Amino acid sequence: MEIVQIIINSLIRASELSLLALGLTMVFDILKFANFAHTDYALLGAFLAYSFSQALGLPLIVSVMIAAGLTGLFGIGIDKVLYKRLRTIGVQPVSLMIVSMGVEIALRNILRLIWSSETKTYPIAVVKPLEILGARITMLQLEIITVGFLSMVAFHILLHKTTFGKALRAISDNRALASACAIDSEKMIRWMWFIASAYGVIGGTMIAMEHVLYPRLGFNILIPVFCAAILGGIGNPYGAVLGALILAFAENVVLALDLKWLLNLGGLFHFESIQINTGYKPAVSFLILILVLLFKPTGLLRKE
Amino acid sequence: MTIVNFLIYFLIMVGIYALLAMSLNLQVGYAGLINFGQVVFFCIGAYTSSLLATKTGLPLLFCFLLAMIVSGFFGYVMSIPTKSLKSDYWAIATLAAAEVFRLVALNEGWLTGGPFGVMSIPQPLRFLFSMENYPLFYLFLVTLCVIIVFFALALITDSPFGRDLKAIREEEDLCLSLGKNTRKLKLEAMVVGGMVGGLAGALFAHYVTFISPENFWPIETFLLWAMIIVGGRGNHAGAILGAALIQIFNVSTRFIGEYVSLGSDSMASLRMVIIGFLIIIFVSYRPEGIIKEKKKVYDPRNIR
Amino acid sequence: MLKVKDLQKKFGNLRALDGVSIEVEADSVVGLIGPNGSGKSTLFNVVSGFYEKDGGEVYFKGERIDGLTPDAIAKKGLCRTFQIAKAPERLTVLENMLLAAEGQVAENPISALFARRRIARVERKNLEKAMDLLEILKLTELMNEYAGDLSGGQKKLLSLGRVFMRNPDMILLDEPTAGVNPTLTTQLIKVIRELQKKEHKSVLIIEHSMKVISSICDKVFVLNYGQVIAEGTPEEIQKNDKVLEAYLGGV
Amino acid sequence: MRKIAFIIAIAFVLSLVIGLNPTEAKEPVKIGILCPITGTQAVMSEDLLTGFKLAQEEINDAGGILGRPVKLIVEDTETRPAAGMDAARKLIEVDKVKIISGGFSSGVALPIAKYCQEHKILAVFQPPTSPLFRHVGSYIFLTNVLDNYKGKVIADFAVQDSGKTRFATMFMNNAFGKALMDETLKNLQKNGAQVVSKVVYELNKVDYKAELQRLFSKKPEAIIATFYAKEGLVTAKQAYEMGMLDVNKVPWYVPEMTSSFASAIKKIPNVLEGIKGLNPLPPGALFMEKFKKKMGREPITAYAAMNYDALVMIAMAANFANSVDPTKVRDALWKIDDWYRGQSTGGDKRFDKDGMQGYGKYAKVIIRNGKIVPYKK
Repeated sequence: MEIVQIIINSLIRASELSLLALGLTMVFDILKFANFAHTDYALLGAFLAYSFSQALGLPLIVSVMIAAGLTGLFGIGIDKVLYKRLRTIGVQPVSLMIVSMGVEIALRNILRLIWSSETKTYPIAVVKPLEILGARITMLQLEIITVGFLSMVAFHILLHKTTFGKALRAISDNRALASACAIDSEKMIRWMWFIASAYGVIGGTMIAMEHVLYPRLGFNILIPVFCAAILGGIGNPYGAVLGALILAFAENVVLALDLKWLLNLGGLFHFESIQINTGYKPAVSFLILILVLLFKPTGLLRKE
Repeated sequence: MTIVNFLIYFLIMVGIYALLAMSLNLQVGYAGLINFGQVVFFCIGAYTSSLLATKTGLPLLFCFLLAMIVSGFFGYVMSIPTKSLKSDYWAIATLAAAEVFRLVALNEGWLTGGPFGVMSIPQPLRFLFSMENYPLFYLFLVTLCVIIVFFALALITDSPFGRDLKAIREEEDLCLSLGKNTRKLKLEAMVVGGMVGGLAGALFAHYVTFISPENFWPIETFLLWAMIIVGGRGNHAGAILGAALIQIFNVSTRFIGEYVSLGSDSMASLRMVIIGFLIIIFVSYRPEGIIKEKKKVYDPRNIR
Repeated sequence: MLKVKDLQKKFGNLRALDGVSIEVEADSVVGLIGPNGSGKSTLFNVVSGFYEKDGGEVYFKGERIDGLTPDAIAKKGLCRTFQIAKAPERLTVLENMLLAAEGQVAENPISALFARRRIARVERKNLEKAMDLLEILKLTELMNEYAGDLSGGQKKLLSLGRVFMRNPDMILLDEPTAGVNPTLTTQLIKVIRELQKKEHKSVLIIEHSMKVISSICDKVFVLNYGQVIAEGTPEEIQKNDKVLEAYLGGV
Repeated sequence: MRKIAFIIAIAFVLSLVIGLNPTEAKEPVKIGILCPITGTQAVMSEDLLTGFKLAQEEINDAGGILGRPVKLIVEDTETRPAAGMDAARKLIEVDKVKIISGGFSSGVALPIAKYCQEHKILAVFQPPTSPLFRHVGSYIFLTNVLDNYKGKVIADFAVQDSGKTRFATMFMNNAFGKALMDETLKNLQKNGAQVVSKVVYELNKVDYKAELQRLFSKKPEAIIATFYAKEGLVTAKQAYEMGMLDVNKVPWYVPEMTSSFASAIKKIPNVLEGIKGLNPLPPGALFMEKFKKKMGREPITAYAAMNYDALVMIAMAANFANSVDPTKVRDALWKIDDWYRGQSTGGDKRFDKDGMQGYGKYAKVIIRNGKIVPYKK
């Protein structure tokens, strides 16, 4: 039973992380810099959705849609004000990353300034979960997995079946060549920011619905999201999903592992049980990230 | 208990942050190594020195030296992946590594005291001074360290070694083509940076006489980044100026608090919002910082 | 001096180098020509260690050097320039020259702290040499300018200057005259030739200008689609049908 | 232009005259207050400050300390040790405060307490409740009971009430959680119970499912766990959804009911049904009434009253000693505690030789119909 529950928990976590990793990997791929503020964009959207549903009394799904749209525009706006200028004067991508770190610090605290650091929850009732093979899952969690899956399918179609997707891939391969083929790369970059931010909002809102909402949440999930994106291979959306899945399983399995069989050396010793100190759980994603970077910095999947 | 005492305390903290900022500046401003885990040196230095002092009773001078050596060694370890990793990947890895270290300090209670930290850390030459005069002595000690480190780093960066580092920062391939072992050079920069950071950590631990994992959140790294960005990268005076300015800014909000009717929560957020904006504005519009990196000018008449 | 045997390099399905074998004698200037994308720069990158080879061997002064890191190869006395001249932006022209100087001391923090006298002595010697070279390259006026502020042609000159500071046994020059004005080009050719005659260096040079090639090269290799299609003296090459075809076919 | 300058000059002189004139107002007695206004306990900070303000108003109405009004200077510790030290230094060295009070996490408070001890500054804190405070020195007083006492009470309560022997525990990974955990584990063993899994968790995370899985992995018969508001909300929800909050099968015991579920009880009261635990005894009726009058609601936390007590006791001791010198006030604190029992409970406000509350009582509580109510077996 335990193993089924672990699989379910991992699937939920992976659905949430992969939507965030998707946007991150896209920006990283096309603009060649790691956007440290990515998860804070998502959180901005989650807070907006919270306010729309609370203050205006809009249905949650509508609130999320509006919030995703607004945050998409916000992503474009930040690009216009900050990154575009730096791109045109031709600074190194590393500078963009440092700017994004500044954006992260500022945005996280602006969220705290506006919505205060108090914990918030969406108006979703806690209901009795369904039972599957002895494990439990709530309707909301099922919905999260479904939405996560559908968003991935939508993303696939967007990337492969539309001219936008083709243009985007062309830019990612070779910006100069793409421009030569009359692709307006600035326009494409604007769209990319919109989609990356909006997808992030869906992921961020799902996390906040499943759990709680507070301003530091964005920074807390930043490293796991980076981990998923890099693990899967930057620039590969399927990699982002795969990375999120692996990470989610690792996080859930590591604590459940019992290493007694390993240390007892076939009956030589008799340890009751050897388990990893639960205090190290946050280190799981950090360590996976470091190991991936050390041994396979290109990630598991190659860029298409 | 006068404002002079506060001033002394404040200057000691500025000195400690100045050491950390100079250390970061050597890595970022000279060698172009984007280290987002600078706080790890601070952490290792503080823990090494205070644990040696409290558990082995080693003379404090040796504790300080060993703190520097251990931090320097960790600088070496951190430099290993710079060979194969792109700078932004490495930056993310350092952020994760620093968090892993904090978690080790938190969870390995048998060594580090866990969440209780290390207490009753002895102070150097404490018996020579009265309670009132000791901070003044410590200020002298810290100032001495800052001056020594300043001149030592100035000698180092003014030498062919410093020139090599700057060249790596800008054109690594060129350095390789000129027969420079860039990996070794980066390693040396990281070791020196680690040693200075470790010194700062030891000075901090023996000053406050109590350290715990709560001292080493990633936020400290971001503050250090703000210092070198505002002060000016690629020159040591800039790092010191930045440390002083950011510390003044941090403390001054406590004093403004009495005149501005803002809640403390908002005040704390606002402070970090401004730090974030400072990073964004300086990197975008004045990347060289307040004090510009000095150009080395030769007078042709002096050459022959 | 330099011997390349059956060198292979693939990028995905593209065979950038498909069994290239060339040899450069000591004390000679050899040209390397071929249409765009024929593999000239790739050959440079593999020989100088920036790319990993997929097959074949490279010998330098009788020693096998393939598989070594770029800096190790440079230390053995094989030095290269880049097609797009690299110039550390915030180092001055003079610092660029000093950066490249051979036999520097204190390229580590400990000597930097404790060997001040020796540093001063060696730096002084290098400064004099650098000033002499800058004079020849007509960059003396710009000695205290940031290299990032130079024009493309000036950067090319600077990269040549750096290579001479380094004083290697063999030089790989990647289009040294592209973007340099004609008078300077003539000057440059003269400089390369003089230095080569005086110090007996070997030079392998990628060039598009046939004029440059025929004025300094003893021998020329022609690459196309990653293969050597012809070799010989400049006169012979200019008459070779295959070469003509390759260039015309490329157009 | 000249006219404006003239007016400003006049205003300036006037303000000086008024400012210097020692009318009736006497120089106030400054007392420094340290509070985690931002951080893990921020939810309760309004209540905590209200406790101080109520005491201040009351003291000043009654004539203040030696006829001088009490002035509170509040500083935020930000739950960062460096910031906490900045705050304490600023209070002591710039504002020249001789007496400080407040309540905040042990990691932040310990260096401050040591600093106060070294410089003979009187400190009357409420939580931190880490046992380490006992040995800091004679200038450090606590109005709350140390964790080791609470650890014993919860362990005894849980074993006796449930009659089970296989326990699993879950505590936050900081100084507070660790101290409480150590004492709880020790006392569980004393009671003959077995601890099958010990979980510590990092604060400020959103997903505690893996930790919960681990908590239940060895088939425990009862759980002892404590949280802060945010983590309590998340964990309660996730435990419920994974079917782990079925208290009829596996009962839960929570050493700090109110602060563990401060948010959860508002947002998801139904899932907490039947959780048992401890709370500080509710504040005195007098305090409750005053608090309600000022804030229009009941206090979320009993700690508000402990702050109230801290300030009242400081004022009483100063008046008793007829001085605001911290050493004299300190000595008087041991005398007045005989006839002041305080509005808050937890301890009986009698300080032992280390300035700690040697003895404390807790209310056994249970959550019924979404409310924390007294528990009787």
